[in-house]
Parts: sequence; structure tokens; C-alpha cells
Amino acid sequence: MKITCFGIAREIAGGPSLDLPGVEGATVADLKHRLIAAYPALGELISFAVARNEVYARDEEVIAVGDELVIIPPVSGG
Amino acid sequence: MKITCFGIAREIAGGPSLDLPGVEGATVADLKHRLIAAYPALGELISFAVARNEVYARDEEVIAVGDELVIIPPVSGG
Amino acid sequence: MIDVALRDTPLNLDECARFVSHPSCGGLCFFVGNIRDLNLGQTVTHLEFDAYDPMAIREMRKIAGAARERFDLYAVALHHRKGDLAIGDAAVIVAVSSVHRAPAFAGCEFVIDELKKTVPIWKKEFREDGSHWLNARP
Amino acid sequence: MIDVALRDTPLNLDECARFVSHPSCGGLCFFVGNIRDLNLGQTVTHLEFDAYDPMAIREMRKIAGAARERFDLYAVALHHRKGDLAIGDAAVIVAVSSVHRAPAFAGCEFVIDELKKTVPIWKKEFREDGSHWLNARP
Repeated sequence: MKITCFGIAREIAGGPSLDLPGVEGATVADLKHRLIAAYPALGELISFAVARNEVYARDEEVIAVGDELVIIPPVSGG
Repeated sequence: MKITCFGIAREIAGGPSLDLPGVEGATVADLKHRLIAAYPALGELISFAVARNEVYARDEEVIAVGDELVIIPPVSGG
Repeated sequence: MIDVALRDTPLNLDECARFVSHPSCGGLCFFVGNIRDLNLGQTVTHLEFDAYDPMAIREMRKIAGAARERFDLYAVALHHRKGDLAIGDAAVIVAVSSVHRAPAFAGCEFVIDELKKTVPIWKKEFREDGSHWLNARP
Repeated sequence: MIDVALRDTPLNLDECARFVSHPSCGGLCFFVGNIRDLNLGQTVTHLEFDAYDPMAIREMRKIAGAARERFDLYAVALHHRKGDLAIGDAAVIVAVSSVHRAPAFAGCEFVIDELKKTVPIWKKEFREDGSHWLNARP
């Protein structure tokens, strides 16, 4: 499943998105663990969140086919 | 001695200034009492201050010849 | 840096912004006080501002200086209008700049709060049922 | 009323002021966040802003709406810049209007504080000794 990356996550992924197989049906918490396993540098960030369909996702949410998933590293706007 | 008036004090004095004799040597507190005696409507204001040479005057200050005296009714700028 | 003005012509927000801007400052805060169409439930038609100009400017400088010191601001602009004002006109603009944003907010609010306490400027409000000097009587 | 924007062109304070002004509002408060020449003692040459546009706009709308309700504001304008920014450029403008001044200050500060916590926008700082994404690593 395609996961879009912004900010430092784009540098960690080596591009504007990364691909992780078999994510459908997993929880957001699972997804985060798998992301850190695949990209250990994500685990070195202060934190990161996952957005699902343009909204911050809670850890217990289940990912569905067609979801738009985005890695949100610590924000620094303003 | 000429005492300049602004805002509602101008309406109470009936003009941009009023004249009170023998003010030199009096304290600011004395001046205020004499002003209220001469213009009782000043006593009906929430409060009023006296400025001496463009600075708020304390009650114990003594008025000198040549001082610029101004009645400062409650301010309402901003 | 301090810029104080008391004018009978319209105030200008951009002028104040240019004055306080500086490469070292990350936070600019502005307050604009406009003439409202209602006060205490009554329709206001216009306002007249009277000012004791030289003392008003002195007091505005004092407040701006105190704010700079107390909140470590880089610059303060404080512009006040006088004369006749219509609904929607800006009566006052406060602009401050600071390295960070928290002191910019605190300093800007301090300036307008102090201005309303000590600067010798008086507002006469004209309503459909008459006119009166604000804050004057209990 | 809410006006949210995320642009790669310069922000405009007057545009925000016009949007929030209203005859019922006596108090307008603005915050402008500018790019500083120094951060943590290091000379900054320029910044690059990355944004997840649709979600950033959603989050900005949420914050503006929450501020309006919580502080009884009349209008909120929240404009953020993206792309490459130079020292002195405005990265963000918050403008709010209210009947009285205290809620205008509180609401404006709330908006910028919340924006910095939740809106998916990221700053990459370019300094003489290299570049890095701000706030990312411990």
C-alpha cells in the first residue's frame, strides 16, 4: 500500500512515498511498528503520526482498502 | 491662573480654559478642591486629574508661576 | 525603536508593520481598535476624539518604552487618531516586534491596556439619542 | 466567517485586515510570523516549507472554527506560506476580530499556538553549516 511522506519522512523514505505490503486490515499502531521496522530512522524522530484520509488517525483505527495514508513527522509550521 | 480643559471638562468650564485666581503656591490637592468648589460638576465625574507641565501631578506638588495646568477628566482613548 | 503618532488622518497598518519589522524578529503582533456601530446596545453614529496632544504623545512614548523594556521587544509603533471618526475607522494601532511570539502578544496587550488608562485622549460618542463623553460619569 | 489560505506567494496583512473588519468589531488582533536571520545562535540563509496541502487546510479550518466558538470571535483569517522563503518573509498571518479586545488577543494567540501543534507543515532550515528539518529529532 502506498504511504505518502512529507518533510523529514520524505528523506528517510528516499522519495515522496513508500510502499508497504499487506497493510489493509492492520491497525494504525501496527502500521507504525512496521514502518519503524522497515525504516529505523523513523523511530529516531521525536515522534510521528499517521494521517488517514486527511485526518490524524488514532492507534486503534483499522486501515481499509483505498485509504489515503500519510506519515506526519513532527510539524513545524508557523 | 489659566487652567486648560479637555473633554467633558471643557463643557463644564464652558470653554477651552478657565481662570482661577491665587493658585500659585497652592498644592495640587488644594487646586482640585477649589476647582470643585467653583465648578461643582467636576465633582460629579468619576474622577479627574491635574497635569502640570504635561505630566500627571501628585496631590502634594506645589504649583509655581508659569506652570502649565490642565484638567484631565477620565481618559477614554483607544 | 519607538514610533508614536497622533493624527487627524487615517491610520495605516502597513506603515506600522514596516516600522516594527526586522530580520531578528520572528513575531509581530498588532492590535487595531476600530469604531463600533453599537455601544452598550445603542447605535453609534460617529465619534469625536479630543486630545491633549503634547502630553498624549509623552504618555504614549512612556508606555512604548516601558513595554520594550518589560517584554524585551525590538520595536513598538503606537499610532492614535484624533478628530472626527466614522464607524469602522481605526482609532488606534499598536504594533510590536520581538524575537519570539509570546512577548509580542503580551507586550502588545500591555500597550493598549496602559494607553486606555493614562493617555489624555477623550472620546465623545454621538448616538441617535444624543452625545456624551465616554467613561466620564459614574 | 473564516478565511484559510496556503500559498506559495507573499502573504498580505491588509487582505487579512479587510476580511476580519466589521462594524460590530472594536478589536482586531494580528500575528505575523516572519523568518528570522538567527535560530539557536546560527545564521539562517533561507527556509523551505513543505505542506500536506489538503490536510493542512482542513486543520487550519478546524483551528479557526474552534477559536471562533471558544472566544466568540466574529472572523478569523489564517494564511500560511509554503515553498522557499527568505529572511524577513512572512510565513504565517493570523487575523481575528471581536467586539472587545481581550478575546481578540486570546483568540489570536490560541490560533497560532494550535497551528504550531497540529497543522501538517514542515520547515527546513538552511544555515551556513547545512540544512535540517526543524523539530524533527530530539
